[in-house]
Amino acid sequence: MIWQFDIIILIFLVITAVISLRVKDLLAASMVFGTYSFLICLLWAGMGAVDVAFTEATVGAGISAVILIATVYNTRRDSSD
Amino acid sequence: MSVLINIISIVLILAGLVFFLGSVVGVVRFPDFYTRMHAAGKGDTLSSLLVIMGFAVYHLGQIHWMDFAWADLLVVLKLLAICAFIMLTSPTATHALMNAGYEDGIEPLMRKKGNALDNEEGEKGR
Amino acid sequence: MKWVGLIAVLFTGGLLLSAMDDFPNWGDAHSPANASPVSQYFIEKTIEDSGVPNMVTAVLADYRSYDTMFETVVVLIAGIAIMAILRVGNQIPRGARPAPVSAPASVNDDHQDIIIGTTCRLLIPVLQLFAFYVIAHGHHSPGGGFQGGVVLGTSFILAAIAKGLDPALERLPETRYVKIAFVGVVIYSAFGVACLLLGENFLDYGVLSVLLPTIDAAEARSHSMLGVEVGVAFTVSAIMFAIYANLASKGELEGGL
Amino acid sequence: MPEVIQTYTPLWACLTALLAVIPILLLRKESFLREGATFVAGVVMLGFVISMVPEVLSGKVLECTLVQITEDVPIKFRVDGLGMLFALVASSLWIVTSLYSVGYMRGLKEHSQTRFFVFFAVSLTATMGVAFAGNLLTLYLFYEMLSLATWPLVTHHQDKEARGGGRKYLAYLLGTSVGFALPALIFCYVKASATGLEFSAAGFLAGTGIEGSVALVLLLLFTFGFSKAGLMPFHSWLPGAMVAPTPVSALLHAVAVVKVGVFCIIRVFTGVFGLEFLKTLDIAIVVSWIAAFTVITSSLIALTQDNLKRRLAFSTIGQLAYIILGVSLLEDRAVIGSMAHIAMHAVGKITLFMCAGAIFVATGKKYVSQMDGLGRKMPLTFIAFTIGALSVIGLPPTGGLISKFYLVTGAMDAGQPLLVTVFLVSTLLNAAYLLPIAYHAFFPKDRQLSSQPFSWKSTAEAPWAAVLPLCVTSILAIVLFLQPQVLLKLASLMVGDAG
Amino acid sequence: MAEQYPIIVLLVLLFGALLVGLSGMVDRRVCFPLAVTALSLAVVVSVGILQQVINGGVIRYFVGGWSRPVGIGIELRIDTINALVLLTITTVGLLTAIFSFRRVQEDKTEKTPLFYVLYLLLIMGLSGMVISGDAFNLYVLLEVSSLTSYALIAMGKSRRAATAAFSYIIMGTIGASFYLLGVGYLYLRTGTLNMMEIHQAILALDGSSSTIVVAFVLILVGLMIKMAFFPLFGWLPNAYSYCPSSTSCVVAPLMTKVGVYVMIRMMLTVFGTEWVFENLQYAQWLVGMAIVAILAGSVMALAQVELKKMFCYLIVAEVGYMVGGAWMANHWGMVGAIYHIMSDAFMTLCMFLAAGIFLKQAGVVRIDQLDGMFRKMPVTMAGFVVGALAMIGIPPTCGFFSKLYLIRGGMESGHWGYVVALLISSLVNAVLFFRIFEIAYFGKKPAEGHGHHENHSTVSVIKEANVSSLVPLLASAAIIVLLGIFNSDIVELIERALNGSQVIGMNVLSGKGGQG
Amino acid sequence: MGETFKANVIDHFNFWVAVVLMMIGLYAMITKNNLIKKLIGMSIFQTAIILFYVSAGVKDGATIPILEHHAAETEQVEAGEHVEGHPVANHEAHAINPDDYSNPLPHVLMLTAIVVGVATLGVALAVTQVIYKNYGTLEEDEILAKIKAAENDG
Amino acid sequence: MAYKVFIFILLMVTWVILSGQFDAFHLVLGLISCALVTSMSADLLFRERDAPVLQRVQEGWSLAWYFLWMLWQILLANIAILKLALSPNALQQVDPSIVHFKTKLKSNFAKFLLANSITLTPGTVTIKISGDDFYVHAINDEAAAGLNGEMERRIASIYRVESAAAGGKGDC
Repeated sequence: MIWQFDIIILIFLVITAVISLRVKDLLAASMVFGTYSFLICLLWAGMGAVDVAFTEATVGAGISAVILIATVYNTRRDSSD
Repeated sequence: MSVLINIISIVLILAGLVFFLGSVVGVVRFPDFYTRMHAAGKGDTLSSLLVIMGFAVYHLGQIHWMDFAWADLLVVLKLLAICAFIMLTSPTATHALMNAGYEDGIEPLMRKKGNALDNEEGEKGR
Repeated sequence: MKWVGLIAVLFTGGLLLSAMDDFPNWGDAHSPANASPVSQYFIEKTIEDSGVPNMVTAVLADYRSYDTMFETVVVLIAGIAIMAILRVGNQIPRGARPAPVSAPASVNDDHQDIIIGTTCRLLIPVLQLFAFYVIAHGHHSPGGGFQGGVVLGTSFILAAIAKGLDPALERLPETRYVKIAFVGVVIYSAFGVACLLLGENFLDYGVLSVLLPTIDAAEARSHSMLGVEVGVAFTVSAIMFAIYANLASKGELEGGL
Repeated sequence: MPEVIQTYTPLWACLTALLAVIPILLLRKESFLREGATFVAGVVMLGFVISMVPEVLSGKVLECTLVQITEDVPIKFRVDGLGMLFALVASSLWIVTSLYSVGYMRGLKEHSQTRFFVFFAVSLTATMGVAFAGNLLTLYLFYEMLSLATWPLVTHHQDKEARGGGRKYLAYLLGTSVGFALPALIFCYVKASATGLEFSAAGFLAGTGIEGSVALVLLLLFTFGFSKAGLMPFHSWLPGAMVAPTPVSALLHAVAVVKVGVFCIIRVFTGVFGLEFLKTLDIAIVVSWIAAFTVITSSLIALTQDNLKRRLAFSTIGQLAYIILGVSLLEDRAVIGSMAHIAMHAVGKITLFMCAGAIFVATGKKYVSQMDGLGRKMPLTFIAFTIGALSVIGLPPTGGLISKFYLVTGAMDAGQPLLVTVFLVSTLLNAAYLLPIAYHAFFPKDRQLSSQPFSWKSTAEAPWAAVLPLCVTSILAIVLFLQPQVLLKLASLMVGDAG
Repeated sequence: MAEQYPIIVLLVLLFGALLVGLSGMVDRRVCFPLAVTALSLAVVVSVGILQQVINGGVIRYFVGGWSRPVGIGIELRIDTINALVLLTITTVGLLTAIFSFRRVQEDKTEKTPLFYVLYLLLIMGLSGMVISGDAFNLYVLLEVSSLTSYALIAMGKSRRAATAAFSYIIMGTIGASFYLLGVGYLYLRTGTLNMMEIHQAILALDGSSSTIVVAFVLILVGLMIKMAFFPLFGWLPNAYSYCPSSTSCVVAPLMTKVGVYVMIRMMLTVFGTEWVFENLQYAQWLVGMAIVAILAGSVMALAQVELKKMFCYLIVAEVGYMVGGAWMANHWGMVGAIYHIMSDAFMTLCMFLAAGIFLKQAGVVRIDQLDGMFRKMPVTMAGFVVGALAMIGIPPTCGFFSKLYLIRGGMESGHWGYVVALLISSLVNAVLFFRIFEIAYFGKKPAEGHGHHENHSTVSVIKEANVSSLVPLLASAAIIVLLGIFNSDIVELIERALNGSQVIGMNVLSGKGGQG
Repeated sequence: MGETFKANVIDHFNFWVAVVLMMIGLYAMITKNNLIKKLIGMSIFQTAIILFYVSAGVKDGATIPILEHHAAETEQVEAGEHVEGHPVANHEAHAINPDDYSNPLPHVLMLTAIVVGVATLGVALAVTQVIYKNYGTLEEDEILAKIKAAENDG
Repeated sequence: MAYKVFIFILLMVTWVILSGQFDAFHLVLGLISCALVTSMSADLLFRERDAPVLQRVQEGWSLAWYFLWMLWQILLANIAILKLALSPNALQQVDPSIVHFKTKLKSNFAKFLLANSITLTPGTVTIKISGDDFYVHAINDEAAAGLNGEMERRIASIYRVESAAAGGKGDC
């Protein structure tokens, strides 16, 4: 893969990870986490790990985000940190 | 032939990118949630369509017509199926987001006129 | 706490980075991991052994199928665990509930959002077909039992999101998805046990060719891989839906998001 | 090496008591049968023990290996002179004690008698196990078993006092055994596992190359580790354990527990290190001085005690220290004296304790000051008391004289005049704290009491089952004076080996 | 069939779980017999494996028949040590399953099938971990056992069960992830996942690679979290004391022990003792930490008022024993550590079974509620006493002998601090358990003066437990004694594995030092 | 300096970022107060490990680990063999060059790891919901305070 | 039954497009998969009306034309957005309003189609459908005026059953 892309995505990954952990709204955090998963899936696809990317796309960006949101919905959205 | 096809595909992809740019600028510049969703929802749809069509056209050029394999054509069809998919889901997503924003109580920016939805809700006494 | 955490994390990070000098370069084809006889073997001999072009599938479902079996078991455990922790209310697992007297499983309920409802309605069959495609073509393209299973499960989740949990549960009631989940693992391990009974080691699919005289050992491997992937897909799809259904309804399996 | 005979008799002797638990439990509703079972078991056990006496006397050793517990070290029984001597004492006194306890327990209508008899039997098994232990590990095993089995006996009353006493009891016994004896044992195991930790006259540690301070530490670890011997400063459990019912105290202080302690220490001296080896190491003198200190101090404390049982307890501490002192002199005669003193003191002290119990049963009196003139009421008891006291002091016509004689001459042999003095001073002290009781019982300070004429009619002895045993033991004390040959033969067997 | 035993022991449990799940939905009553049958079969098969290993040496089983080149498939590798640990696991599983009969039926009627499914899979995961010869496969099975134990713990009725389970999940995941990362580092440098192959590669690298060192540290830390080694034990007490008693009875004896076992396996088979003890100079540190762990665990156990909590802190101390023994870098320390894995498993089982019975029959949570138990539940107390004596280390129970070997190891390697810590811990155990005995014997408020409780008129409702609870308790007590009596045989088996191992550097361990 | 920088950073950038992500996740797991935040941290931690593994299997200039379809088919035609359903049966025509394909083994391992990750996340979320039901909050400090209060009461 | 066969064939075509493998083995797999999907969720696709197959085909045909027209509309919409976004005085041109109108379309699918078309066309996005009432967010008056009902007419003409309702105008 093109290493410049690689680096850009990696930087974005760090940014999304930090955002999803810093945002106070849990729903937003879950969404940003979904973005993170999608980015990392992109990265893996670029690295040639298509199966892993596919799995991460379905699981990380799909199921994980959905069940996180389901839990947030059933509990509460705001958090102290 | 293949040069022409390549040019077409490049044009399509470039157009898609331009529209992407437009929607991104729109998202940045527009004043409120709803107007931004206009930019995001529409620009997204068309530009993705154009880019994918560009791919499809490019791939069409790659088919060896002498040594034809169905599988190659199927790639084009798959790309078109993705287009259909985007046409189906993209407006739905835009709508869902706007609706959710509305339900969440984000006030639309209004210069004049009343809000039709407010009126309706007022009538129903919700 | 924060400071302790920070120090621990920095320490760990330093530890992890301290070995960086010793790492092979990124993308080095001759690093120990990439040039090891094991991965060379996978790349060179997969076709020979089973005729499956997708090496990941071959390694997943054949060479390291023992791992994958337990991976499936992990998924099963996750579902069972969530039911065990969260499930409340009716008898567990709930039996087929009596059909509602009023409208049957309707997808046209007007109180639901028409746009989203219709989109999902159109998407679900396509999604399911795509899931089956992914399962069936794991040998040739990315995908396989796990990804396909997740997509299949997602289609039910989509139904539950768009239409509410109850209609989705009428399509896939609790008794059924629990059963499917278990049956998936049964299918997987049955392949292994069949090999065992035919006198070879567990999951040594090559020996299954004696069951179908027209195929040779490589094909037997290929087909058995598909078989176990189907088992994986069973479990995964059922459990993904189970996880969502329980988490979305606080274990009551009613209402939902 | 002495001739070795493989036989299971030691095992049976040991198991008899344990097997007796079953009928005791089964017959818990029928108190007569239950106590009968205890009694029968005692007799059977004694029978087994006696059946081995001739062979041991003829210089043979009986062995039986049960299980190989670690690679080198089995659980093993081995009957030699010392073990035989101890087993004889323990088993014969058990019969007497069980008879006595029947009387005592009935007399006081104690609760949970079945439990009492069960643990009584288990304690005896442990004692026999210690007596017959063939190696250090087996010894330690039964030693711990005894600590645990006697705990319910000590705390039999289950009241606050018993609780405190029991706590102290376990804290000292287990604390020292786990804290001191176990490391010492493991050290031995590390150093000499090839020998199987088996007791031998030469000592299995001889030849392992330990010397100097290490050896001293090891010896002290063992000496203090087997703190049932009551050596100061780990003695205070003994008076504390006086809360137990008197038969238990009798057994504890005369037979089972404390004697097991000194027995173990003698084993360490004679079997683990070996007398010759110890002589070359020249460290035993430290133990001697500790023992000497204990002898004097405990006797002085005993003088100040008013509670009879406590006084006896401190007396016991002193007497035990005698034994240790004797063995630590490493002289043949002193060692023989020590071994003999195990038996002599056992008989004497058990008599004294049973007397104390009998007094308590009959009158409920515990304190020395209350016993003025009691001899007139309970003449038999106090006659026995006197004989027991004489034996403990070491005056004729009792067995105590013989052992003390050996001890003192042994001390002279060792060339330790100071220690000879210790023996003599302590004998005086013994007399000082024991004899006045006997004297005042018959010749009360209170004129009024002494003026009354004595008549058999006015006596009020304890139940016969309590009185009979103490008569028997007092007679035994005299018999041992007259016929000490068997004991001395057994004791000298050990020393003879060494020589 | 005999050569297939290694896989059969897992399959029996797996199919047991599946059958329980499928048929339990129809009829709940079949769960218990099915589970017990599966576990008994597993015990039988693991006995068979042990026999096979004793007679025929190390078993190498290649799943899927991928034996050449080694490392493409997954290998199961059983020597005498694994076989013994495997037998321990299945036996504990069987006993606890029998014990769970009443509890599960009464506690969680509706979730009975789910409980047994998770339970059987937990045992399967642990067994699989023990016999696996593949570093990554071990991770998968580690997760199988972790996930099941999270769920089993979270099933507790106590309000705090969930919070305890949550912190367990967080810590457990950190541990497992560290392990995974360590395997990743190993893979990066060696290019294989098979334990023996990794070992060869490490030998070839000749101790020059810092990646391997980091990998080892990661794996070690990960496993330490899993086994609740001293500074990382915070999750354990709550997790093990607020879960249902039938869960604590299986989780407490097995989870930490298997963690220790895996650590030993890593040291022996994967990294090799020579590398671990000579190339790395960690032994002193780890023994030092083990000393702290032992002392801290004992002291904290002293401070507890709740029975199960107390046992939990004792587990922390016991883990210290084993880690210290394993890092003693000599023969007897290692033997003692491995032997202690087994003996501690049964000791802990006995303790927790007794605690479970007390909780069930008498509602006992705190130690001071145990008053008068000797009278009320004599048989239970008898079993408990045996376990307690083993914990203290009184012969002929197995606890004594493991301490014997460990202390011997400590003495030979000159770790006197460890020896002292072990003895102090034994004393603390003695204090703890005799405090319990005292309470159980005297009652809470001992009557003043001479106690004459001849009449039992104040009969409480507390009765002796039923057979399904007593059988496992007494069986575990019997096993404790038997393990002690036959410890020489077991030690011989352990030594055989240590000596016969291909691992270079065994010369450190195989010599029986101290005789010369 | 430049060389070291290249050797340490550019050539290992993936590993660096993987470690950074791991530490972000780990830090969140340890110090975050909110339970769901902890779980997000946990997922990030796990994904970062997966990234690490996948990075280990990358080869420059290699393609995805699926054998080229067309090549296989033409090859088959050339060899004149036809096996139903198995387009590739002849393996002598071309030797497969391992450098052309990414290393499949890390991918396989990471599939398993992803599954384990989502399974753990699911179970943890279920536990979270139970905690919320019991204590009505997801903040760790509040939960601890409530536990303490309950202990003092009882 | 005929309906199910229809769905099955439709799915099979999709499968073939997806699969690209024409050997018997994969086709059999496709048959099994399509049968499964048909049995699982045939009722989700086009279940609303029991229209004859021929009419359906006709509808499909006109729908395809409609899509082409829609593409054109989308292009226009995007150019509009592009202009708006890049024009220097974008904020002046943005003058949002929410427009309400009633539709005559009856079937849910038609409503759905209309709503999505509105979303994709210049300057308007459907916010909510409630019964027959549409609530549309228009970005400025020009866009609002664009909701002149042409789209609705076209859709109504596709579904001829509802053609009677054609010409319904959105009231503002």
